[in-house]
Amino acid sequence: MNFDFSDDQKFLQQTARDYLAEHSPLSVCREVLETDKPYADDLWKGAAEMGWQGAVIPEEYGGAGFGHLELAMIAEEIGRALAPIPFSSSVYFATEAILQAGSEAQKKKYLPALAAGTTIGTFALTEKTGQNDIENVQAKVSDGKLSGTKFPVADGDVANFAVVAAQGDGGLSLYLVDLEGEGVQRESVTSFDPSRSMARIEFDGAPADLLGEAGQGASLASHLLDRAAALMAFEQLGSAQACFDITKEFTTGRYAFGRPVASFQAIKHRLADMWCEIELARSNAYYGAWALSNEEDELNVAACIARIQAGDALEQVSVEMVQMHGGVGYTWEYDCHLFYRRAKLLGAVLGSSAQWKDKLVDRIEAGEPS
Amino acid sequence: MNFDFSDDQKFLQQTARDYLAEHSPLSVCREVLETDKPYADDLWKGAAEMGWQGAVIPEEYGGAGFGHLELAMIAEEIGRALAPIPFSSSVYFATEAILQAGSEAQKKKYLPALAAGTTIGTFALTEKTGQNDIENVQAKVSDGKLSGTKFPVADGDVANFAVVAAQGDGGLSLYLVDLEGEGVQRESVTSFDPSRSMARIEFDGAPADLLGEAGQGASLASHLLDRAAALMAFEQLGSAQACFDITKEFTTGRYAFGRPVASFQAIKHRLADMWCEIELARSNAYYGAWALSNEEDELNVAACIARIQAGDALEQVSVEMVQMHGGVGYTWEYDCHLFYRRAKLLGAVLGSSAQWKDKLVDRIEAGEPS
Amino acid sequence: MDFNDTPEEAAFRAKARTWLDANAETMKPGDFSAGPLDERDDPASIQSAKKWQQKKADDGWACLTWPKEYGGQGATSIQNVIWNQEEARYKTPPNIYGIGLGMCGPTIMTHGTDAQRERWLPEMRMGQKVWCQLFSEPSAGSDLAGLRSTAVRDGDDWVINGQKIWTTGAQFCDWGILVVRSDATVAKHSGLTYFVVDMHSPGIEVRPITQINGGQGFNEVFFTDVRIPDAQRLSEIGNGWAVAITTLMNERASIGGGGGSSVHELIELARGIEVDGQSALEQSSVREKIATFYTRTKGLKLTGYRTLSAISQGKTPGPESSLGKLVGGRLTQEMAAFAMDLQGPAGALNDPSQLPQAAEWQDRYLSIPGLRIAGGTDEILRNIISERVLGLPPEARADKGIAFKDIPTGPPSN
Amino acid sequence: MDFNDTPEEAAFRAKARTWLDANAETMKPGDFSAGPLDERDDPASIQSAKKWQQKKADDGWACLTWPKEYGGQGATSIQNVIWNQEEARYKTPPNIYGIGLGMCGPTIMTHGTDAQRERWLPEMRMGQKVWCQLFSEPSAGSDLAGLRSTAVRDGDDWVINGQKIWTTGAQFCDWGILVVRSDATVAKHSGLTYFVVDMHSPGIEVRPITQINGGQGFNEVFFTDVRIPDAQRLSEIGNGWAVAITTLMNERASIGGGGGSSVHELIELARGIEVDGQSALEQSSVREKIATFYTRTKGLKLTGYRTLSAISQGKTPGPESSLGKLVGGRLTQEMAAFAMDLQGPAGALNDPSQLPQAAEWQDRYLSIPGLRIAGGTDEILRNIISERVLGLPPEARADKGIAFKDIPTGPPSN
Repeated sequence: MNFDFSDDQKFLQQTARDYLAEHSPLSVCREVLETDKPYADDLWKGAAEMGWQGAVIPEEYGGAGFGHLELAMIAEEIGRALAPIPFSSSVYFATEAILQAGSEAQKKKYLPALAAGTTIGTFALTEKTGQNDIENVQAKVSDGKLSGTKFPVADGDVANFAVVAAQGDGGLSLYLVDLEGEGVQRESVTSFDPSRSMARIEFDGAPADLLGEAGQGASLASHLLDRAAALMAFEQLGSAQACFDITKEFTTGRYAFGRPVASFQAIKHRLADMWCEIELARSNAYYGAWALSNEEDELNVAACIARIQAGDALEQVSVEMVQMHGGVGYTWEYDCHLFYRRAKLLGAVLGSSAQWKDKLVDRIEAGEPS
Repeated sequence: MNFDFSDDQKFLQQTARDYLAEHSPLSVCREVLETDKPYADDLWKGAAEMGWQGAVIPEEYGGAGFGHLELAMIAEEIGRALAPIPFSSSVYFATEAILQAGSEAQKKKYLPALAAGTTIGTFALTEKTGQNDIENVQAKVSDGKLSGTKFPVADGDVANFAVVAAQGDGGLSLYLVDLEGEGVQRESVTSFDPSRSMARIEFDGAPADLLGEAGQGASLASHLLDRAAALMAFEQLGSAQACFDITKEFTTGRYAFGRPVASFQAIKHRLADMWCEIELARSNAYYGAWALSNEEDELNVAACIARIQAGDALEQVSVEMVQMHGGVGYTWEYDCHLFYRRAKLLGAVLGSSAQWKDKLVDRIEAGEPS
Repeated sequence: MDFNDTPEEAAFRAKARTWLDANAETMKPGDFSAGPLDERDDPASIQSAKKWQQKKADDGWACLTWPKEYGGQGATSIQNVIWNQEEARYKTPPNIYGIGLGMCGPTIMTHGTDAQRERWLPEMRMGQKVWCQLFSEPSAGSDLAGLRSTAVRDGDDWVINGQKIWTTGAQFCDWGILVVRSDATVAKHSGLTYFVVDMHSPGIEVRPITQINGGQGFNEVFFTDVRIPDAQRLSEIGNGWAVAITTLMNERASIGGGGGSSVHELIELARGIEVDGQSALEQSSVREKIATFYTRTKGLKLTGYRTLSAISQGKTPGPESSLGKLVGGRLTQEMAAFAMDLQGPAGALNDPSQLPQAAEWQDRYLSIPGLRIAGGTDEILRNIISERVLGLPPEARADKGIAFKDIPTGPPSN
Repeated sequence: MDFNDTPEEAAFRAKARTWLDANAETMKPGDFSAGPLDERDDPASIQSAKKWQQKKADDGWACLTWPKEYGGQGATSIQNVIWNQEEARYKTPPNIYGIGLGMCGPTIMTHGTDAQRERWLPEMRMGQKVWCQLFSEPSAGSDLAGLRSTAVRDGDDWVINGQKIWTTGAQFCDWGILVVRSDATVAKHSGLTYFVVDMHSPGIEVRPITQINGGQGFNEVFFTDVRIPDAQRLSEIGNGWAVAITTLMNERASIGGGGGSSVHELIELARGIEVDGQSALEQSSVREKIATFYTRTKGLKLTGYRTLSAISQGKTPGPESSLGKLVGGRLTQEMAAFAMDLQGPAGALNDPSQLPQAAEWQDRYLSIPGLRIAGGTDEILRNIISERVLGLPPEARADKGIAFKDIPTGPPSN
């Protein structure tokens, strides 16, 4: 039994944490949130130099050739730092999509630039307000031209290309679409967490390059969502841990009625409960990472429980963070709202917790592995 | 604005409380729970002498001719005392059914005996494990003879007659059936709260007397459930208040670490939350009683919110009661489990909170009054 | 049990409505009143608020509950509630007088000298001067009596230094009520003194606080050698806490609740969202939550009716009114979170042009934490309920019976 | 990351399994082990438990983690876990030795004299004598050190009076470890002394406690002038608390979790219940709750794997193991409540002949409160986590630095 990350993986994590502590203090997140900058481009370049975007890209395509356990460690740190970069869209989605389903030519075309951070990718599935609905995608591709609307698309305003789910000749398929080319109109929409950008994209005859087999879009998209969910769970876990650590420090240092706020059971017992939720999230996230690396069969369940617990825990601790900071927690000046916003954003972009719960029961019914 | 009971009604309540404090201390509930006695017959007779069973029965049929606000006050006290008598079955269901839908002959036949407590009635709707399902009742009446199974039937082993929902010539209808007559086989089944008895009843050609119009069984049964729910909410409220009062007293008097257990925020803040839940339950129950007495139009929503909040509050405080008593709360000797059991029983007999919630949304959608 | 007005109440309501019809415009769908945490300090709003108050005062509708000797009507609490209900049905300027009329005025009546009453109450009633409250400090939030701003006697004046926070309306107010520490060598509650301060005094600096929803309803107020004549002292020296308690007891109990309409908005939202080919409103998980929200919202509203009934019977609502804020705050936050979840990935937006119901649930999710904190955190409300309503024993105190200066204010430095 | 045994662990597991195959019968579906709060004092069970322990001891499988000098194997913690996992797969008598081998034995090793070790450890290991723990008292539950039973010196003996409670197995035990107050004039933790008591001594009366689920796993034990020779004292006089801490630190961390199968039972239950013409399992509200239960159950199990991994790496699991009991207790209670709700009106029954799954959810709903209380209430576990895992500051103490006899034990009498 060794249900833990290796020392090498932990070392990589520590390196990432140190790097982000220096290059992505919360002031970096705040700057993107408060200005028109869609993301922190210096940090994005720095991350690429650290090899993070290319963590799981094989060396032959310019990547670091690590496994997903290593990527999970990086994701946790990105979450802890609330790094304001399009990492999840480009790495968990676009890169994974090409690694999973890309042709050799597509890999050669995209992966080196993704690894270098010179290209940003994203995933465009949702079309309207409501849950992700793979079956009812309306966007269409005919004669290699894509038409339709995708909304919202995370980082859709800054991505160079998107993996788009659309109805093609063989049914629902995935396509690679250049977002800077013809037939693409995109607009930024206001994000609930303006440190991460969101867009509406209208396609009208945009050239679309089939990714994977025609007609396999539904299963590919579902599998991609699972993979991204397992990785996103680490971002959520990292953010939750940061919420917790900051809140613990604040309530320990702040005195009221002559003693630390954290000495009151009203606070300390809830901190204990928050810790439990985060530990469960950690356990489930580890399982997701393990499944991602070792056992595809278990990923469909593992991704769900990783996503559900990490998302629910992060939402809970972000709410508690604001509350336990009292008055200052409600000020723009303090950092609590950065977490409060990010929690909701990360909880929404892959579909709500409720949708993942429904999916989980489907999968348990279909036969839970061992 | 006078959303409160009148002084006369409160006086009646105090009288009931005093009577029950003397004649139904928790030892009476415990005795029924621990022995084969299906209910406390002395208490039942005493209640009849107090006029409780006949509270809303017009004087011409031997009742007290009070309104439902008065009955609600009695119900709250019955809940507070965990009185082990078939009051809800006989009064909220059987008596209400005959008052609502009975012919003059039926009223003359049943009401005086119900008021005197010499006859016990009940309501037999459910047929199997699962939610109450009025539409799918399988029991049948043909040529005035009832066949089918009702399970579980609250107080079905001690009742003299039942109001039974069954498919008749004109569709689902309600019938009055003598449980001591031919064609009736009944067996006691073990109750989760053995201070209240439950039965399985098999009907095989039992004579059935139509109650109300043929084919109106579904709407009658639904309406009866609403009326009973509004009254039952007061029983639940009374039980919840008793849980709370006993727990407050215990935690205030018990010392640990040199101070009262109730001075620890881990306890006192939860007592504050429990109090809030009970106050909300009280408000909603009052609304239910008001609708029952004044505004039938609002009863369909009022019954739901009364039932939901009272049931949820009672379950919560009964769980907290056991927990906050610590070790002794888990002993047979202490009274906590009487409440812990009763909470689940009262929460189940009219169908679960979840079912009432579903019903509530139906009704809000159908157009909430003012 | 009767939800209607008594005949007396109905007559009063009719009278109020007649006056309002003649003097104000009724609200139409889409109109809305300024929320309690909104920005509302543009000079035009302030001017129109002052005009409206003057008009009410002229005809005897201002300060209904004030005694007649101070220019009020000696009205009952229920009449005041009825007036507020009726006034809310009309388009009126933001109410910038709540703190003055509801908290400062009664405190001056109780603790002020005749000269002080004459000086401040008439112009307060007429709306000529606006008042604010300066109690909270950065290091004294829930622990209000832990405040550290100081008052030092200098001749006929007192010299004030320190910082106050969470002051509503400080930027447009004329007068403030102020509690500061005049003696740190005695116990915490014993060294406080209570003043009325001219907000235009030299040495006062007001800085707005931006909230996480971007609003600026509150301010920080900095005091640097601000001089207050001793004639503006409202308490005995060192007896300020008792006077502050009078002020806080007059903080208006939040009554009624409203909010019921939000559940209907949630139902509309769910109805419009499609899940697996049907409306989200058909999903039992959605229905169960909506039913729970509805049940609790209605419970709050009905609890408000019970409070009103008590007021109608001449009782004064006490600390049990904390229930509304404690339960309502969490409830609204949960409803907003749920609404955002219903929206799926689009819930991650905050763009009124892109979202159903103009992103109002996102706005609520950002504004509600303030309501769970301002005017008593959830935790303080639970203390109030458990100790003052339920009579449970108090928390063990670490700051009792020692000089204020010796009370720990941070981790030991070793 | 690897869920499998290391080669060493696998070898040990194979060895254990070989021995178990030769000496016990494997569990078949439908078989079950006795739960921790079950009744298990029928003489036949006790006899078969003693035989099984003797057999294990003969072949070196008893007391795996005990040092070799005391007849143990000096096995690692992970080996012990593996043994427990394997043994659980076989039909074995109830384990009546947990307290003796896990708590009493190690305490005697650490604090006993050589004579005491020789006297008690061998027969404990061989299973000839069964041990119980006598710490809790009616007035000292969560506040264990508040115990009031007394020990008074009389010649070479000590005379014990008082009452203990929650003693598992007292009715069939031969020896007990006992902490009592030998001096009430010093501070609470300073006046305790620790003894080993012969449970067959005159003056000891054991009365079973009936639990709310009808079970009788615990006892009250009354001491009336019970004499204990001073040679059976295990601590310095007045130093019993330190020794008690050793005992409690050895209380086995609950590891692994299991429970996962319960969610599958819940799924089966929901599948078989019809709502509006379809299976309840199709309802999104039911699915959402089942998914939440599954997620948390699995989280507990995986957290147990993380603990196992730490043990496998040679680390000792600490207070963070409290998580399993804290989260698991509530979770099971919520699952049972939900299952009963699913059953509708029939949920109000507790009749195995009438209900799906033989009313087992009803049984659980009645038994689970014990798990949320015994061995540390939820509230104590939150204290442990917040103070010992998270390092948060301790609660203000009202019983510090005063003589035990002066600590308030009830409301002031005035």
